[in-house]
Amino acid sequence: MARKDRMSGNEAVSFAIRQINPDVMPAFPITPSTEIPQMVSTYIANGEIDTEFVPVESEHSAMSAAIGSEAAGARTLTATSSAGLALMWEELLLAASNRMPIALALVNRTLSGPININCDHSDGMGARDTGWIQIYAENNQEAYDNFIQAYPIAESAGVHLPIMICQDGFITSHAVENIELLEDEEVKNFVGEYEPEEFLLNPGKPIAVGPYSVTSYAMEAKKNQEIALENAKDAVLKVAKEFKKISGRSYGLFEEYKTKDADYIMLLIGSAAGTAKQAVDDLRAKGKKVGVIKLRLFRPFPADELATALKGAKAVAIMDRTESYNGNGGPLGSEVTAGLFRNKVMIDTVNYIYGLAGRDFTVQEVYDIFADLEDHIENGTKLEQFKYIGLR
Amino acid sequence: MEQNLNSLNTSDCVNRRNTVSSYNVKEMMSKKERLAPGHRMCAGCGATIGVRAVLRALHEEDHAVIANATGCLEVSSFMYPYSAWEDSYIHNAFENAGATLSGVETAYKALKKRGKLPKDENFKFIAFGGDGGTYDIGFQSLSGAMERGHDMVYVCYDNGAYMNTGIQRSSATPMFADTTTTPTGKESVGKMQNRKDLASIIADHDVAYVGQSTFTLNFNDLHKKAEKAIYTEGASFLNIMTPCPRGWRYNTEDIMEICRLAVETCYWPMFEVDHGKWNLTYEPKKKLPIEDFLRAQGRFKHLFKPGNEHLIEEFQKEVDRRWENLLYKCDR
Amino acid sequence: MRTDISKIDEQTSHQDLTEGLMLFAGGTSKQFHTGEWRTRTPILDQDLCRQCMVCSMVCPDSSIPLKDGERVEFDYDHCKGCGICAKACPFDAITMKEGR
Amino acid sequence: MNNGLEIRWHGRGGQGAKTAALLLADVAFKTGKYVQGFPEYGPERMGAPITAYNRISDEVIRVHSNIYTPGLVVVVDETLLHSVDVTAGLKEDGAIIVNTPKSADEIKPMLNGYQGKVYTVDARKISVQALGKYFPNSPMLAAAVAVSGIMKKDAFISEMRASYQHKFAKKPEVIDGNMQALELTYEELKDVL
Repeated sequence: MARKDRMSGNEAVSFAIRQINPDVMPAFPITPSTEIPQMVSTYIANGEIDTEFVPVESEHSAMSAAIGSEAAGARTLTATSSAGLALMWEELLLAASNRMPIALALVNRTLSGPININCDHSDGMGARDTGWIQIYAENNQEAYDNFIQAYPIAESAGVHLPIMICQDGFITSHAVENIELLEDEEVKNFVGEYEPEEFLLNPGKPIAVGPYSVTSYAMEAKKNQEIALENAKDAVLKVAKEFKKISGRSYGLFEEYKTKDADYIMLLIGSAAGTAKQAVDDLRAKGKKVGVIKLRLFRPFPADELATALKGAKAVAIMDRTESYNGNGGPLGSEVTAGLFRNKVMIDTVNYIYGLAGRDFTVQEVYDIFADLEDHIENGTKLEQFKYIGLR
Repeated sequence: MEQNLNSLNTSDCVNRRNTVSSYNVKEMMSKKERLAPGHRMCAGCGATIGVRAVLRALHEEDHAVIANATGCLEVSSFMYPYSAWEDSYIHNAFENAGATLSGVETAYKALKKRGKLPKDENFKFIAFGGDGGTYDIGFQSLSGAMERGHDMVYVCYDNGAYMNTGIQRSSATPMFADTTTTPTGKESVGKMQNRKDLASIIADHDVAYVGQSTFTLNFNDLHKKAEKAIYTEGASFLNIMTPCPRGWRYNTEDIMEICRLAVETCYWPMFEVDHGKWNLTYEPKKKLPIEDFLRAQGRFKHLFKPGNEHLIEEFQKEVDRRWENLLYKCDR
Repeated sequence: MRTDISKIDEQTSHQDLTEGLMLFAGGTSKQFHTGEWRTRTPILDQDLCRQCMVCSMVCPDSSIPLKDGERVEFDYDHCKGCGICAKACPFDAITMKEGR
Repeated sequence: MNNGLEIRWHGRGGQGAKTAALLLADVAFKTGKYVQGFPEYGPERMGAPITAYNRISDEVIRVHSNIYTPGLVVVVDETLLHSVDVTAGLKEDGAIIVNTPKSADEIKPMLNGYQGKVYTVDARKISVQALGKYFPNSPMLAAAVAVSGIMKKDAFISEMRASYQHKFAKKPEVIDGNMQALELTYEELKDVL
């Protein structure tokens, strides 16, 4: 039975880790994810779990040790943020190409410079092409629920890929909010035992991991990895279905909020989705046909599904909480518009950059964006297709 | 001291025969080969001679997981789908063999503790890295793994330059060596700096065991150190000089002579640090001049041009200084 | 799911490669014959050989196998002809011959 | 946010304003409310001005932005009145609580013309009397609960006793002092509420 509680996003993820009791956790502290290894260490110190914690000397070593541990046959996780994820970059690629279902709790924080500890998605988005499954959370509840679903997704047959469970630094990681927790036993049964078929520590059955590959094999290996990532989409849905049975909470590739008859839709990721939903309620009360789509699964990217969901709208605001430095918009903007074009859904889009390095994103700004879209469609006001909001 | 058992004198057959039989070479060589033939290392490579010697120290009933830093050894020994390793093997990247293997070792602890592995099957953990992956780019990861005290052995096969990428200098490259990033020329006499003494640095991590060795004709010194390193609980480090005929520019068949000269000139001292206690494991009866070691290799050819005598003197001074320092540490 | 590398070559389609290019087997390099590289060949004089095993120890290519405690013929499928064994042999029992 | 209360805390790093905000979220949660408690994060160290927030509501809280139009402001350190615009956006039908030995009438002129209710609590006096040391957050927490009326005094006191018993399991001597600080705060505010 569900248990009502209140905790921060970091506490929630740590609590999920406690319930899963993974085999090994190598980690290096970095704000704002530091609390996770601290809390896990405390659980271990108190004898509540018997995970082996490896206090590595850098994030690069954290992911390196995680790959070693996972290849050895142990269920492994780590946690990081920002520069920590950037330092792991090489190893992120290897975790994926070696097909290691490692879980990573990413607490999103902007990348330097300037150095800043607050939230945006530049870390996670910077790692978007490393071959990891990426799932983003709106609040502590989703961070918790997503983490519980992480291993069942990553370890699925046909997937075997690492998974990043992301939440917004400080905004959810350090905010205490209400949450419903599952019982330990429910989580344990849901996640199950990890029983890899082949692993380094299988006596008499040696394996070799991480070859040098000549061109003749490398391209084929990359294609196989791509197929595995595509398979993750089904795994995400399948696991969500099972998860609903124990939690009553539904998850998909993305959440559609009042979009059915919406003329204007805001598409975004993470904690700002809650703010946008509040604004949508306020605007609906005034008769505005507006809605929100909150993307949950960013990798693999559900381009076709999003195009279908957006088809009926007159205009869409695509919200990126990171700058891509490509002169052409943010990553979400690029991918959504590519998906719309390929599906021949020719609706107006505006790609907004918001909330960089912790810049607050408010209900008022959501009102303003919807007003801009409406003005553009109704009155033909010209609107830049790529712009910043909340900028002085 | 074991120098009597461990003679390096290649001209004395009788002595050699005695030496060889003293640690039951036949038994040693009859063990199952753990590094299969068919790898793509250069003909005459020192690295695989070293790997074979280390793996022979594994007890036959024990399993092993080998980790490998990117380098010659890695790209040549596991080229898909050909692996030369009879044991489980993991290559991750260039700079992180220490961290990778510490993850494997921790997994072993975790899985054993949880009863997920058979009780009576034992695994040992050995990392191999070249001097690039060990002294330089992998130094942090190595230092971390050593400091945390994982029950593993990190073996550096030290051939004194980045051979895999084409003989660039490393911090293990000896002074004055001609490499592709310290080329000799009108304004250059090769590498300007002395080599880093990594074995001492790791010893100062206060690890369980550190051994420095190379190839002697009977491999007794290396064998004993490898066995101690593998079977001493905690973190251990072996630094093995493994000459590279291509980078050092000598004929492949001369490797054993090169090693002998390295040891007899005290360029490559043989020592161990066993739980903090420094032991000299071999002392030349008569220390040979460093030029004997240098002359044998093309990378030092420029030192023998007229007018460069002072460079050899300088090299000798450095060798002497380090040797005296080592004798002091070993309480000699 | 052990890997049979005889079923993998540079024509194999992607579906038939191993996951993550892992190899579920050990010592498969034996199936790659580096003896092809050899331009000089070691020859053993059985009469001079005292079975000291030095040659086997110094071989970088694991190409001097033992059987019943005695060294047997060179593994010419893999020997690259470096000549280390010939030079190291205390009894001059190995000579290098030009060619393969 | 409908039918909810938004609170902004002003304090200095190390004074416990963040802890007070989290404790308030805790207390409100116990009454069955939906809550949020979060600090505004920066690299600030001890002594620097910091801000923390609470949202308390009967409905699910989804907004994840800072609070710009609070119904209640709590100032944990009077000296902040000189440097921080503590009443910025504060609703005129709301209230502000300031930790100071001064009276509300003395504080009012320092609040940029704020016309809403002003309460003062001498948390230093209360804390020293109850705990022998200056920890302003228990008195300020009690004041926030009392002024906001988010829960009845009796329920609050019993919740806090349980909470302190849990938190100070290893330092039971602190529990009574903290409990006394809560009582004294209610006492001090009795006549103005």
